[in-house]
Amino acid sequence: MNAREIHDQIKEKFPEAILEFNDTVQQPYLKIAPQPFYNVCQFLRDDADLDFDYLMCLSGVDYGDLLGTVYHFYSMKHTHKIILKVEVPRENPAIPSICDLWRTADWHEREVYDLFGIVFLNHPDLRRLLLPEDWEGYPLRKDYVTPEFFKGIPVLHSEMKSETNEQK
Amino acid sequence: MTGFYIVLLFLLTGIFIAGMSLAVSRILQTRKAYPEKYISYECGELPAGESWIQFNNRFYIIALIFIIFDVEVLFMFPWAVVFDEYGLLAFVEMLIFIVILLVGLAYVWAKGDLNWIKPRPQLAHLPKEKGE
Amino acid sequence: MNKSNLPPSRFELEVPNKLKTEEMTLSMGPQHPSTHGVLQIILKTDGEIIDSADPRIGYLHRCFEKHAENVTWHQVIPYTDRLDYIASMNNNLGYVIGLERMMKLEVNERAEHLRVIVAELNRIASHLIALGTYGLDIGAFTPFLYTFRDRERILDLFEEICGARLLYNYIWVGGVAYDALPGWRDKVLQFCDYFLPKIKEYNDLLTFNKIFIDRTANVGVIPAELAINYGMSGPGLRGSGVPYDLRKIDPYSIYDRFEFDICTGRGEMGTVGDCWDRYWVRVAEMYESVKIIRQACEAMPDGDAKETVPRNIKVPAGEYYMHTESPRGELGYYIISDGGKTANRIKVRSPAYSNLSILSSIAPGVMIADLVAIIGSLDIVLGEIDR
Amino acid sequence: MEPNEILFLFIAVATVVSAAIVAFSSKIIHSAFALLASFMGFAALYVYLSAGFLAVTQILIYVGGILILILFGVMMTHGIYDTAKKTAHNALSVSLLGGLAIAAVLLLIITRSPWAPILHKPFQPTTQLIGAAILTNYLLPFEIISVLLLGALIGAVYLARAEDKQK
Amino acid sequence: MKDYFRNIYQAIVTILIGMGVTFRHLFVHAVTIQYPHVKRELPARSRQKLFVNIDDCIGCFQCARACPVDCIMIETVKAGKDEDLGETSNGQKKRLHVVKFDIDMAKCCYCADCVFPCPTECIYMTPDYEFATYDRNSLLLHFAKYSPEQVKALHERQEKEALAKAQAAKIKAAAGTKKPESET
Amino acid sequence: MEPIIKVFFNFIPALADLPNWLAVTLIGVVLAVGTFLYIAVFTLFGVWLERKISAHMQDRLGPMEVGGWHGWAQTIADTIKLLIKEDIVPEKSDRFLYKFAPYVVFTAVMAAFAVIPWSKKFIPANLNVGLLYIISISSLGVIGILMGGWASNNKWSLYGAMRSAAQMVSYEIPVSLSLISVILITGTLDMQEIVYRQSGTLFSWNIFHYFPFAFLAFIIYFIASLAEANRTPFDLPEAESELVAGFHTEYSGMRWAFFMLSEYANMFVVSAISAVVFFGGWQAPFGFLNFIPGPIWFLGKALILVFVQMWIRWTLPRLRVDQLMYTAWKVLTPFSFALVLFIAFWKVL
Amino acid sequence: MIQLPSFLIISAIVFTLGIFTILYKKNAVGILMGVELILNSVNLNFIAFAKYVDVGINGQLVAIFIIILAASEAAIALAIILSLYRERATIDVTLVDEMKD
Amino acid sequence: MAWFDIKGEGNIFFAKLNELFNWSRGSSPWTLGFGIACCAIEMMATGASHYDLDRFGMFFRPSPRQSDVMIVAGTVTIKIAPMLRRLYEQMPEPKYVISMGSCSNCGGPYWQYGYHVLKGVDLIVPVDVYVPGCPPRPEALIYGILQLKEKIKNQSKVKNEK
Ligand code: SF4
Ligand code: SF4
Ligand code: SF4
Repeated sequence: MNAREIHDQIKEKFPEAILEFNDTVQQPYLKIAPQPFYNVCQFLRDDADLDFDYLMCLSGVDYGDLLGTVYHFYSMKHTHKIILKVEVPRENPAIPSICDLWRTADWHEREVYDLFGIVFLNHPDLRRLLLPEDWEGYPLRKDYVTPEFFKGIPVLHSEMKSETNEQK
Repeated sequence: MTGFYIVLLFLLTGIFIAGMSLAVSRILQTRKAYPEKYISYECGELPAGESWIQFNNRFYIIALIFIIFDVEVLFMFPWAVVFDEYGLLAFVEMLIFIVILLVGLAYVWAKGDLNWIKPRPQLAHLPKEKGE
Repeated sequence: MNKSNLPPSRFELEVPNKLKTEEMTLSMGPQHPSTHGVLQIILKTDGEIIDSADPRIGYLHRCFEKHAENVTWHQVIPYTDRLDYIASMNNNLGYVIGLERMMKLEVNERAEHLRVIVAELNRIASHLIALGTYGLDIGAFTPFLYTFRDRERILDLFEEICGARLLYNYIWVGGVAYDALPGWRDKVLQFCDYFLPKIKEYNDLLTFNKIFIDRTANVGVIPAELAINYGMSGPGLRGSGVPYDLRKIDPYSIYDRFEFDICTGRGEMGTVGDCWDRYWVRVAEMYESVKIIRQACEAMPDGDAKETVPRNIKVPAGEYYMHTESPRGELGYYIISDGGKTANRIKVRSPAYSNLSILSSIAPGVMIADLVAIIGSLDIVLGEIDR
Repeated sequence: MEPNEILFLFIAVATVVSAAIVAFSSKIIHSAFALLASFMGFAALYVYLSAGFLAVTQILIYVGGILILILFGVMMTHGIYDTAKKTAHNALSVSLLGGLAIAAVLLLIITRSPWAPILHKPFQPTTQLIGAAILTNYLLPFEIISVLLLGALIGAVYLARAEDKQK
Repeated sequence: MKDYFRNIYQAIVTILIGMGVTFRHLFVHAVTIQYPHVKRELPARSRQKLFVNIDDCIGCFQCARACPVDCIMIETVKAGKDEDLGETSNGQKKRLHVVKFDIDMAKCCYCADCVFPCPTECIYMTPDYEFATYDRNSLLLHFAKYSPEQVKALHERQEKEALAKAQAAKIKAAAGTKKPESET
Repeated sequence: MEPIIKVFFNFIPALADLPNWLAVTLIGVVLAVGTFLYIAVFTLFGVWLERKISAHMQDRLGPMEVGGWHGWAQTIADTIKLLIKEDIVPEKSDRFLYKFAPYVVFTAVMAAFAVIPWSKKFIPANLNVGLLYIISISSLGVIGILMGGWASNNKWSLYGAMRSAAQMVSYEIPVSLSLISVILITGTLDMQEIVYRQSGTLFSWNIFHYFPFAFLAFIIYFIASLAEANRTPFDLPEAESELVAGFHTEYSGMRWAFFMLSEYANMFVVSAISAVVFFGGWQAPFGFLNFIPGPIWFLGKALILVFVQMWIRWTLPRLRVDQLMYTAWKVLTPFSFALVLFIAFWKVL
Repeated sequence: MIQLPSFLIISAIVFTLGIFTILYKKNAVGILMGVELILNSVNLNFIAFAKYVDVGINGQLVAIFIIILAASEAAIALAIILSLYRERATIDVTLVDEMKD
Repeated sequence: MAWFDIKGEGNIFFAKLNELFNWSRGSSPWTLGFGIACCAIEMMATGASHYDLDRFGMFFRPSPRQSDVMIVAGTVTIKIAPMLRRLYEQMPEPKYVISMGSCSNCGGPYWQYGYHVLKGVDLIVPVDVYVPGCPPRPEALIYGILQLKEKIKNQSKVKNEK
């Protein structure tokens, strides 16, 4: 099944959900509204024709004024792929978690939460994953400023030796 | 008797030598004390909780079984020493003795006490079933 | 979506046969001989048996994705090296092919062949480390040194072709950094001849050793369903019997020209998807890699392999998800370009990341020694997990 | 005093003192390790009594078996952490009184009794004698012991494992 | 029961096979390279310490720009109009004083990205790896051949020239410019 | 009167003039110190040898630099270093037991050396229950390990200690039983006596004389003794990849060195027992080789067995706890029982 | 010469200490230790009599049987303690009375 | 401070003793097996057959209590820094640190944008030898170790004082 057919299938089931469909690019994608997203995903997984059982990748993206997540699905049986995108505003970003559908999403969502600050609703265990639990800020957002110290450990510190040498 | 005395001397000398070398080491070693050094090692992490907690009783059952067999083995030593003099009698007696205890071994074997019980892992956070 | 549908959190695992002993909370790692780097696993144990395992990662979070947004397209390549540092060639390859596809670039034949050869050599090198350290985890020290000994030969080949031993920065957009020197191909073939008997030696020493089989067979069984749902890939997934190998399924570079098999676990020593199967898939893949290398060496044309594009490339705006088969599985680069000199975002879907996440699900109920075996069989590289 | 006697005194004192530590130590784990010293002391005393085989048996069974069992028992049953701290004790005075009373009685008996005929048997290997004895005179007890051990084994294991059945 | 004995048999056999392998290796020649005594010759492409043939450097900043970790620090001063700095070995004219050419080998990731773009091929990696130190600052390699005084002098001159230029521009501007863009 | 004392009296007649107890004490102490020196030298040599052997099995060279020829001084340097290394007593440990554990472990093996017959005359303490004595004294080591592991108050140590104790007690049964099957043949517990019973040629050694049985007994004993000495594949108590360093995780400096010393001494002890019980002790394989003194034969036999232990260590992976127990209780114990009964039956016939 | 009474005295002292331990300790394992002390002291008596009184090897044999009984007793007792503990999470004997149910 | 430290000044015996001790320290530098990142692979390769650290009497101890040298091999991140520090502190005296590779020298390739990378391990533990390279090839590491030996040899006191 190609992307358009998949799109049609979803469209049929969830007429409201699709915000945008683009198959002119190299890898066609669907943009889904956040609210019906979980159900769309469930449909994607459980429908026998779609049968997307493999979540290849889940990435958070900072689009500038929006934050978003991108999902790459794959079906082992039908060997077709689809890309879903969800976009949410910068303030209080929240997207339904799909980690009970695909466990892959568990850690990936935690990572996105960690680095972008997008909250995944109903995620069972949404903690920071990569950074220390008490880290402040979301580093992969474009407007992130690296703190100077973290619990007394210098983060920015980098003894610019060329400068010190210059002074000599 | 003298033999045992020498054994005792070995024990005492062993303690003495160990003590001496530790004392010498104590004099020679560099010491620098700061509190972090005396934290228990736990792979770099701060130790969470005590390790003096009660332990799974698997090991304990093994020890229980062991002590019974240890006793049995103890009997077999003098028996083996005098075996030649008593021949068949000794053999039959020990056969009965061993067989009775082997029943014990068979029992614990059959009952699975020698196994390390491995509860089947419950995959508690499996994905949702289809159509759920 | 109601709450009851949710799986229990990983801290509420219900383990049957509750022995009334206190649980011991134990931190395995980050400095622990068998966590393959700086993985930390918080274990709750009951005697020797594990009640729950919670992997804590991030101790090697080196902010790759931040760097990728800040340095030029080409300068990202050295950083991709450092993701999965024991299979750098494969990392380069995935990223570079991604860029090439976005730019619709053609690469000349010789470079393609060279890429395949080095990538497969690197796969062997990586599997050798996996094998060796796995032996180490199980308690056998010698196989580790044997595999490192043979890996050193591959490194020599690499050093000759690109001057580095571990982080190569070799595969460049549009080609490769250096062309192979005259005699290099013969050396590769020589290595293949040398290497095959060595695999037998590992098998004698480790693979078919009864103790090793006892330690690994039927341990850490991952059913195929679960593996797919957890997004496992590579030998981890193939060990569970799923023939998912991107070199065949979604061929990139010139892999479609070569003949090789997808190795899957068949449960020869125990259950399909146990540690031994995952281990065995790696051994079998080394044979396949040798096959590929031989074919590629035969087919490699003469000519120039150097890159054909300027180094300060611009990538047309757009996005692409490029996935390749690294030794650990599906290595995906999700590249977003806005047409500038630097990437807008590069997300790495690292195979070991997904592979490791299954740990907390299969660990409960196994023994500490088994946990070590399971971690070893997943063959994780923290550089890639933490990025 | 003869050196032999000095040594004897030394051993006797060590035994008694370690037994006292067993009794008075507030940490159960220290009691357990004091028990080790006490057992060893007894083994040494057995040697004085020409019972080489018994001395070794003492170490094998008491130290190698019972003591390990006791240590395991301590480690299994209690949060050892609690035991490392003070364990609860019954009233010292009452216990002491009881102990002293018994001591008095015993000492009275020992000192008053006429231990007249003293034999001087030389030190001799006893293993053969013991082996012979269990195959002849003590045949029945010997076989009974095996049944007893069987019972103990099954009983102990059953008790220790009972939990698995409950759940 | 059959399994039980087969397992024991297999265990014994495989253990013996394994022991055979290790025993054979007892007599295999060791592969160890006894490093401080035997130094293996590294392949020509080996990427270790960087070296800059400063005489050939034209100060074009290509290498610094290519470096992903920004560990090359170059400072140049324009040569005076009448100054002749000579030529590089491949015949390029040098127009800049390279007053500072520092490479921080402590930061360098040995990727050799800087080597390729150099127009005069004066920066390259050598197979020299023996430069572990007690002091990190000695990992900062200085290649420029100018003494501080010279640098100072050059800077002063440059400043002066810049000043002169600015003044000239001012005069020009005062004179009523027609093409202000060309100035910037 | 112990034979060794007579030897001393012969050598130094002045000793005989001393009061007997003093002479015996002096001799005993000298012997003990000598034994300690031997243990130390053996450990130094053994560690070095192990490193060399393992290295060569792994296509490398092992210690090469320290001291010149093949790094012979390597272990000496290690020892000196350990001597001047700080030893740390973790704050949460049970200080007394923590400090005392190495003594117990060390003296246990030290005491085991007392009954090893080096030659016809040279056996420090000729106990008539020698074999049983060695078996029983080794259980003291278990206590020491349990003590050290527990007192460290470290989780890995506790695991190591627990495993160690369970392992050593389990394997004590097969060890004893396989030795009993030999006692059945020789009819004595006296170490020296056992050696005497095997005099003659190679073929009167127990292992060859009673070929299939004694050989089986030897195999069982050897496997079990590997476990008793905590060697691979039974090195679970200190399994690096699982338990960091096992029961001695927290020990450092000299205290740790004593654990190591005991471990190597233990290796020697178990090998020495095999040499005595199965390989004719200090006897030469053939009469005409008698000119080579007994201790050399004895040492040679023991060292070959030590070598086999090392060889196994560098070949095999490690067992898991339950497999360890399986091997002990379900393989070795039934087999050794069967063996004992079989030998007894065969002797009755 | 070391005579019989010296052993008897040692034995008596240890016996007393054993009794005292039983009375004093609340911890069931501690009580077990007291029992072991008592058994040991009794053993010492038997062996002493075996040497100094003409009872042949019998004294030692009785001692062996006692040791064996002690081993079985320890095994059983500790198993009981363990199951007791499992039921009530305590091995304080003073609290054990409450568990008649 | 022990008695001979004071008495030992200028005494030939103590000088010799000092030499002996330093020799022993330098000859058996046991390493804490603590690999962090890519450099750890090269560290392992150094320990493996081709380069064989065992030749210098060096082998990897899993527990810090028994090790003398800590080779910081890899990128030290903020998250692991406290643990690294703790491990260092848990090592008994005398102890040495080798910083292996660019990352532990000063953050290496991550010094600029690495918001989670410690810029040089010398910020948290005192480093004795810096081995440059990314990763340093095994010979370079061995060279670094030889440098460390040299340094240990020239320690002044009987007691370790850097
Ligand atoms: S080798 Fe790479 S990191 Fe080093 S200076 Fe050159 S470009 Fe920069
Ligand atoms: S690229 Fe070459 S010429 Fe240009 S500044 Fe760098 S070293 Fe000098
Ligand atoms: S210095 Fe280089 S090789 Fe070493 S850890 Fe850092 S990036 Fe990896």
